Amino acid sequence: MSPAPETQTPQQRERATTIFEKGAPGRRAFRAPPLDVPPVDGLVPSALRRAVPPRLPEASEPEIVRHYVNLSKRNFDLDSGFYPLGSCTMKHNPRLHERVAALPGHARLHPLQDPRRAQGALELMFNLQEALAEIAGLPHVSLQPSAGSHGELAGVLLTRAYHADRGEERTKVLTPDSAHGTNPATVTMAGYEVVKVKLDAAGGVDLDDLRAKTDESVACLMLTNPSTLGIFDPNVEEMARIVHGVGATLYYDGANLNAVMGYSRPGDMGFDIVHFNLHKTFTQPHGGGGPGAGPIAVSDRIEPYLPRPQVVRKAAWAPTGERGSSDEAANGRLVGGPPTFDLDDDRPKSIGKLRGFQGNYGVFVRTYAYIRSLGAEGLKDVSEVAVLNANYVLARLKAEVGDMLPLAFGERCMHEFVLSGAPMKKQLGIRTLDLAKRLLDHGMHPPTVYFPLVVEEALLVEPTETETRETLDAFVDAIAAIVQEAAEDPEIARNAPYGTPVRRLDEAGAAKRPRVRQVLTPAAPDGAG
Amino acid sequence: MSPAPETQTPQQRERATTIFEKGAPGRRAFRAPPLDVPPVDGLVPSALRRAVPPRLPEASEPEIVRHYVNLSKRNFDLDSGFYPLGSCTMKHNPRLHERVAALPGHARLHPLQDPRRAQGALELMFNLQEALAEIAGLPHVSLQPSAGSHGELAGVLLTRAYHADRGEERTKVLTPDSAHGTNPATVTMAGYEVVKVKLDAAGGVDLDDLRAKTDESVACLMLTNPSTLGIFDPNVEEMARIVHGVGATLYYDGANLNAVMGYSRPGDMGFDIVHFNLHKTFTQPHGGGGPGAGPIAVSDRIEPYLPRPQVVRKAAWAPTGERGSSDEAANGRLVGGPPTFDLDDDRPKSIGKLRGFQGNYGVFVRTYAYIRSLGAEGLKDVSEVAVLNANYVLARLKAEVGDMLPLAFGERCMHEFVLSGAPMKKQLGIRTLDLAKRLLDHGMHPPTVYFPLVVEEALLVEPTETETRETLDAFVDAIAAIVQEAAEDPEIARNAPYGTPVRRLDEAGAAKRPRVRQVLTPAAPDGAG
Amino acid sequence: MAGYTSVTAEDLAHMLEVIGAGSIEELFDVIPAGVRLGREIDLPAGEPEQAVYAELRRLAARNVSAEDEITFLGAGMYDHYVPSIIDMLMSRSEFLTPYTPYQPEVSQGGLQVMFEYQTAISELTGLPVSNASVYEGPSAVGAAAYLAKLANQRRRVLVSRGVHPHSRATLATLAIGYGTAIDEISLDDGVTDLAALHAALADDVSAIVIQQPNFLGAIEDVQALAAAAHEHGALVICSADPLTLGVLEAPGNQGVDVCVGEGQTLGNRLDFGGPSFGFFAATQKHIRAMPGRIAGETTDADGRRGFVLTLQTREQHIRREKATSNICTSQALNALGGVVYLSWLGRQGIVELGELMLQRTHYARETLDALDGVCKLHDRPVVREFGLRLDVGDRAAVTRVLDRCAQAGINAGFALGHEYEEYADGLLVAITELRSRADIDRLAEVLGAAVAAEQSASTVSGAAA
Amino acid sequence: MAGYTSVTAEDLAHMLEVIGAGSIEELFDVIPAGVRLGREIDLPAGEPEQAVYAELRRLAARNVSAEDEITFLGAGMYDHYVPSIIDMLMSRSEFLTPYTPYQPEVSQGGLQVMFEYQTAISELTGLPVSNASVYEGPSAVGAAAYLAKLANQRRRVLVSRGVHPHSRATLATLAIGYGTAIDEISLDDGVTDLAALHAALADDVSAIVIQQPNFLGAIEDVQALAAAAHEHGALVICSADPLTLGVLEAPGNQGVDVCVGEGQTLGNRLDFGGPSFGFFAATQKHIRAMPGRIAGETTDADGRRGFVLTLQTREQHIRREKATSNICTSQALNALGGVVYLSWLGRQGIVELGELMLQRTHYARETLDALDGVCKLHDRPVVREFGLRLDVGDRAAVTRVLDRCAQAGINAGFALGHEYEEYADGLLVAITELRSRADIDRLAEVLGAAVAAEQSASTVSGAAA
Ligand SMILES: Cc1ncc(COP(=O)(O)O)c(C=O)c1O
Ligand SMILES: Cc1ncc(COP(=O)(O)O)c(C=O)c1O
Repeated sequence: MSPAPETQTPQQRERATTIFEKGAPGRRAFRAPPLDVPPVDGLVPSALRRAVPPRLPEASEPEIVRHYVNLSKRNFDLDSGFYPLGSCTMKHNPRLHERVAALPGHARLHPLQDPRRAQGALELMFNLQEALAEIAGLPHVSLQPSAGSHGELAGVLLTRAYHADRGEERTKVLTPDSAHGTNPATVTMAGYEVVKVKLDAAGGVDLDDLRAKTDESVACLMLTNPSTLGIFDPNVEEMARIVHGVGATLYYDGANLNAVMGYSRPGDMGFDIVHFNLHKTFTQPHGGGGPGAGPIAVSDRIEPYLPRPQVVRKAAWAPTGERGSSDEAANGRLVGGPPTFDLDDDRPKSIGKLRGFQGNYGVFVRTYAYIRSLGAEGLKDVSEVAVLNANYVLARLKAEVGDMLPLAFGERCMHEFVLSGAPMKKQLGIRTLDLAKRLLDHGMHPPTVYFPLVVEEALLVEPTETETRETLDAFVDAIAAIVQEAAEDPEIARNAPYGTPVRRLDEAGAAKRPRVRQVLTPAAPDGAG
Repeated sequence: MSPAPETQTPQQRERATTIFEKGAPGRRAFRAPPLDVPPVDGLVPSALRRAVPPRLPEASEPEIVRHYVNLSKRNFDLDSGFYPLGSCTMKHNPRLHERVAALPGHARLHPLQDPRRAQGALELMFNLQEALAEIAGLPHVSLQPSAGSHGELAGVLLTRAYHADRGEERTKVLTPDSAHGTNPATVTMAGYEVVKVKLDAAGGVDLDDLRAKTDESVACLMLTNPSTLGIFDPNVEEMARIVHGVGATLYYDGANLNAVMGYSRPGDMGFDIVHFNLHKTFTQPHGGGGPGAGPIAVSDRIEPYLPRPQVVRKAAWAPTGERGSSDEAANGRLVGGPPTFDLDDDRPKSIGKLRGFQGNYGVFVRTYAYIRSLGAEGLKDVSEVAVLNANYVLARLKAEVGDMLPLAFGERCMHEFVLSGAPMKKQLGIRTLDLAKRLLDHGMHPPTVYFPLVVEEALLVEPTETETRETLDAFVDAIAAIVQEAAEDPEIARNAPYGTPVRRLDEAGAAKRPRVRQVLTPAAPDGAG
Repeated sequence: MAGYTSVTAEDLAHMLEVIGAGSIEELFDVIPAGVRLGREIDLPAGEPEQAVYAELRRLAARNVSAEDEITFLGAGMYDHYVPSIIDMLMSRSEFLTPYTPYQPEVSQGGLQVMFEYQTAISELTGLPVSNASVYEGPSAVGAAAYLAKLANQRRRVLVSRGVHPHSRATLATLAIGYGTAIDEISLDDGVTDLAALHAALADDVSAIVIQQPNFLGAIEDVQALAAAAHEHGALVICSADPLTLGVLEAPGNQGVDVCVGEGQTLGNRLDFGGPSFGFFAATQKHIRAMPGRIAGETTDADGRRGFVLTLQTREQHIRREKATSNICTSQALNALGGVVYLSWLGRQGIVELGELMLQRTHYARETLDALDGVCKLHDRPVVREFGLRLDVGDRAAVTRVLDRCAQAGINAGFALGHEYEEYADGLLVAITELRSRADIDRLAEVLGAAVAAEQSASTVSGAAA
Repeated sequence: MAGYTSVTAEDLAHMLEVIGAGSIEELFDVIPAGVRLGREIDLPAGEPEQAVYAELRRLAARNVSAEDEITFLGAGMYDHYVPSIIDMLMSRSEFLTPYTPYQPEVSQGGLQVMFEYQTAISELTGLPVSNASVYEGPSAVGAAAYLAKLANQRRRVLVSRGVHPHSRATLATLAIGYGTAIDEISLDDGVTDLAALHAALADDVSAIVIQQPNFLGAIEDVQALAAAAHEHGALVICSADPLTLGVLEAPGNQGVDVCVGEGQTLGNRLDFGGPSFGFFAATQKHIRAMPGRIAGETTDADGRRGFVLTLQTREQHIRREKATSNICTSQALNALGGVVYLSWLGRQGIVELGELMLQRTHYARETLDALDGVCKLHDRPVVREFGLRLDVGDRAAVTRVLDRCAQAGINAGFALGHEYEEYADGLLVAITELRSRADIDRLAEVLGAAVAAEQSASTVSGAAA
């Protein structure tokens, strides 16, 4: 049922070609500045000099622009439509954030600029640390981790350092079955053994199983709360008691923080370490898979081990130029008064560095702008509306297609919820995947599918707070229409999508014979032709 | 043959709704800064106060962004594909120009800023005047006109002022049949009678007809050279002689300047007045129909009448603060040395002002960046490649479909050419319009159709210099394929396009019962609900 | 190959062969020797992107922009905050790079934007018909007077001196073309002198032109002025600041036949004066005499809702010398900025913003009026701008006062003496939502000091003389 | 309703009714009293866009950026010109706002960009397999050593002291986790000491880590170092500056098994250190042990060419604790900037740019070496960065010299004393295409004066003591 040749869209007509297949020998966009120094030969010994120049594209600027603009049009994006990708918090990305992040004072600031001449950046980072500490309910923050899973790794390494400092050798980390894949993967990379904890009938952690598996060999329990099922675990206090009882740490995967701001804080729940996904809760654009940032907040006992450097505020600076020269003269060019913020690298118990420099500052600028825009009231509103929207969609779907797509656990949800497509598969013969693909023809991005693994034919729906009721209704109507359509003719969904540039791709074949780069035609050593 | 319902694209499925039909009462994006002064009632007498607040949209920022982003996707644009719209010079728009135009020093500069504190802007305008004068071959430039037709109006009014100053009353302006519609329209607005001049067999101006119609009552001849037929009129010198012989002026419509830079200049051809279309030859993005700019260049005898103000360079500034205070103190805050450029409003014979302030400065910034990027060599290259590309497409089309779409005049062309779809219409039963619509399914914008009027079923093709040979070939292949397809089944083209968001719109109906605005539901005086 | 072209040696050889030409130069043989340049263009060589960027940055740095000082300069263009979604949308290729929507199937985006823009302008002005934009404010006044001439064939227009000097100058320039005489109506305590208008009105008057608020910031009694004009069958043309129409009555409800104006205040940058856009709205009866593009609603072959350029028989490309205007390329992109801004501001916002301007402007006016050597130019109600008199003497003295303020980082406003001999000592001060109370208090401090300094300086030199 | 939500009173009532709840609070009832915040979040109230913009501008103005001074600061990130097409493409909604391409039918743009990026990185590094990006440079080194561990299960890694200090620190931090010991190999006259490497190598060594060019700017003889490592079956990990690979031999042709590095120099902004991207390329045999996303080519149901995420069985969302890495969200948008930059630079450009850096860097090095009190740190060939020694004494003295330069508007570079006790008097100077000969001459002037001033100051105080 693919569209008739003459009625295909231009995108469907045109074969995908890469930038390496475009252009022609000798074409170019870049023009080099003139050589303004006396040229010298053989600055690189020929043994070290590259023989064959890299075969990069040769294209004019108009070709490059058109190529990538057209590629962009083969993407679905959040600015164009509903994107209820569960666990990813696809909320509106304000353009103000792009504007302020692009200010040259932020965007062209070198990471090794003398702190006395980067006071604006350090002030911003310091203020952000304070704000995140208040939001997490934990006093100390490191902004360094580059994403959530990087934050997780930091958290487990902090746990290791904490125990090591107390002469303890622990070998296991507990993760519930509903945990995101990065949790167990992180545990392995950090050199611990993963111990899975079962879920109870309500979708929460099975306390008995937790008790049974918790002993002195356990270093940490990693928990997401609300969980990836969209359920807030009511037993969190008891879990904390159990885990802390054996001297282990409690790690909070902050990917779902969007559900509870203003209501409950990880610190209040008894967690020792938290990571934030700034690209989720704090609306850093997702960029097709990053960049993000995964700052961590920790309790006092973990603080000594935080990565270095930390941004600190100090009373005053000792001028480097003794001999009573003026602050200005002593500290070099200063802007906006004497410096008060600094980078503290002198942290003897620190786990060290997780990456270069001070973290993804450009992401911090956006997050800071977001927190300043919303304020306390706005952040609470975020969670309230996120939960309201999720429950509204859930309630409507129950009424419309509850029999085919039942809620996996419980009655209500927090900011997201998981449906099971098992009945639909059995009775209508279409899988969750088919439903997802058909949604594409309705101009919407499908929810997360087949995660969490504990639910058969899972559909994880997270509407977020920035969507309107009309959009939520349109989503429910689309799902209902697809289920209805499938009842009449399941083939339509099974072969969907139709209007997209390409349709159902052969993923198995791609993995069997991986073609992960374009094979380029060999070139003459002189690089010509 | 419209796409089957289930295989339609999301765009085709979704009904167009306006921003006024979206949102809901009480929704908003803007938040007002807090009132920081003591509030006072009744500052506007109730008689003058608006009773019913304007019923503007009520929508959140995410709704607004998504609405307009999706609207943008219903446009075809130059960054996405070939756009050979004849007479419009749809060349690549470098993004560097957008970057530099957005620099706050340019973008947030107030037009009435004291010239001593706007030296950068005045220097840029002065340099641009000089550059355009050199390119036109005429010594004096006014940047003021807002677009080409505005420049035409300026030109004819200058002609009127010139003759009036010499006590002459003239009543007619000559325009060839191939002239763009703005030429005769301008003549009428300027209070002259339009006299049409015939074309000769070669598509040039018929010299005998010109001689016959040229007498003391003629104020001006408006000419486009190369003409809208893409033909350089070889008799331009003789025309100048004829027109100047009766004391009339010769006006050059610069829309086609892209064809001759570095080879011939309007001044060299004997023209007195020229307008530039900065949005054509100098690549200001077309913005869906503007903004543009239409600066004019004139000869010495026309100079006294140029609009005011003019940007001038002066030796030095008389400090406004006499009493020997420093330049700085005297002239207020100065940046980058003492001022040397000024706005000269003292022009007794000037025709006055054509618009507010100094013209479309933002366009000047882009044009200046373009001229600096290309330089003399680059500008000549522009015209050479523009003419090369046009002749290449012409030659290939002759070979492929010459019998169905013959060239209207001559053998070769300058930067553009006109084909006639008459044979195709007669033999295949599809019109130029059908060909154009079917091209949309090939992902290309059609050439200009049904202009110039002197050619039956006209197709005016202007590839521009920034297109690659591959793109030109793809265009020719598409035309050939459509003609071929029509030979087998003309219905396909007659019903085209298919892949576009909408298909063949009812223009007649739109004009019969014009609906030029959304009718909004009446609102309570308090503006609520 | 330089700049943005892409013809390689191979391309060139192949293309010339297909064309059947020996060289590119040969393609230019048609140009007679007598009109050839015969040398290279005399301009500097092209430069790489980084160098051009550096040069344009150097020039930008030589300007003192609204980012570099606290500015109260208005007089026709105003430093309002431009929300970031506007840059983002205006810079999208799909809006930035197409041309006039001649092919509606692939131009629905631009066409619907025009339709929405027209709806917003109609709503703001209270007039049923709006076009899709004209160049800018002052030339829109000239275009409106041309519409009046086409409508009633009369050849005299009365213009209030409260109309922006650039609008009056532009009208005068264009009117010479279409043969309309211009007479000015004086002001009385800041607003158009109704008596003078009555006296000047006669049955040969094609139209009157007024501005709301007028150039001195005062709110005109449009109703009364319109009524007077209509008695003589003259059309009423009003140039309005659209951003004040959340708090000021819609001109269309006050008898205005044609409402035009400068659109810069609607989400467009200052850009040293352009590009922005002009709006043009009128009563139903003038729909077929409007200048410029107009988008209209219709349906497609499958019955889908769609939009097209309509009533094109008014336009130059169809009607040529009989067209209602010569305008072709206009300001579509800037008008997009305008309608996005109005959507962002929204129904409540345009009232709230108007109210904020009213309050702060009132506060500023009273605060400055209280300074020694400074007093109000008039006592009329104002929205966001007002006139002052500085007791320092001539226009040069006012300029020196402004220079002193500039050195303190304050741009105190526009010296009225540039345009009005009768207000040689006048200063026009504008307040937007970007000027806080603190900014206003700082202005008072700096202006007060500057006036005092100028006064003492002149008495000194006076004594010396 | 605050910020970016849109629930009106009507919406709320309707939605609660459908849900069957009495209030929003009720939806949070599941949260036990004991873990509730029980107060409002203690943060300032939200502010309008214009106020937030003003605040972020204030902070930006407190930084001295590469736009405010002539900077020669490098040491891992470099002030190269970022062409405007990159901002434009990276800010397009279609690239900016989607997430990881889980639905390939509507993600072909992002997926093809990854495929093109992988092709470009493979070509630059001379290695057949590249992933779609990792976080950034130093953590990429840590990830490479983890791959080595997975590959040969050995638990010792040798790291040259020529490797960026941040990379060495990050490797040490991560290696503790996966239980690998780290030993450093010293430098000999600016490059890795081959003899020391030979001495340290044994059959328990999992991998050696080197950097090209190294932190002191010197070009390493990668071939020789790699050969030594391979004798003991150790993997060779090279952290390379991709922008130098137009003039330096491809690591893949020199025996390197895994080539990683910092991608900032490829069209990414400085951003005070991030976000940028790290690249990760390896030999074919490691393809199934790679971390992160990898795009692969395939076909669709109608036989069209298309792209998908492939080899996902390596990844955490499938393999969980058995995954080859825990990385999930990476740096897709920055990698887009990278491949666009490489396309813009092009095949000829990357050589021309490399040549320009070589020549200017050589000129700068010789010019500065000629100054009194200044000499080269080493005499090895360099590409765009080099080390100097300042004869002024301790690290504090060097800082004072840099402060003097800063006052003259010059950022003279990175004080090596921060990271190397042995180079307490060291200065690292970087040259990009944005630093002209005139800039370099100005640096010489300013640095020379600053060193002289520091020398005389210290002799004075020395005398005084
Ligand atoms: C529940 C959960 N935990 C952890 C992560 C990992 O975060 P990141 O992708 O930022 O590394 C994610 C996001 O994918 C997540 O949804
Ligand atoms: C030949 C010709 N003359 C004049 C014009 C009018 O120029 P503008 O649209 O800038 O007013 C055009 C452009 O449409 C044109 O092609």
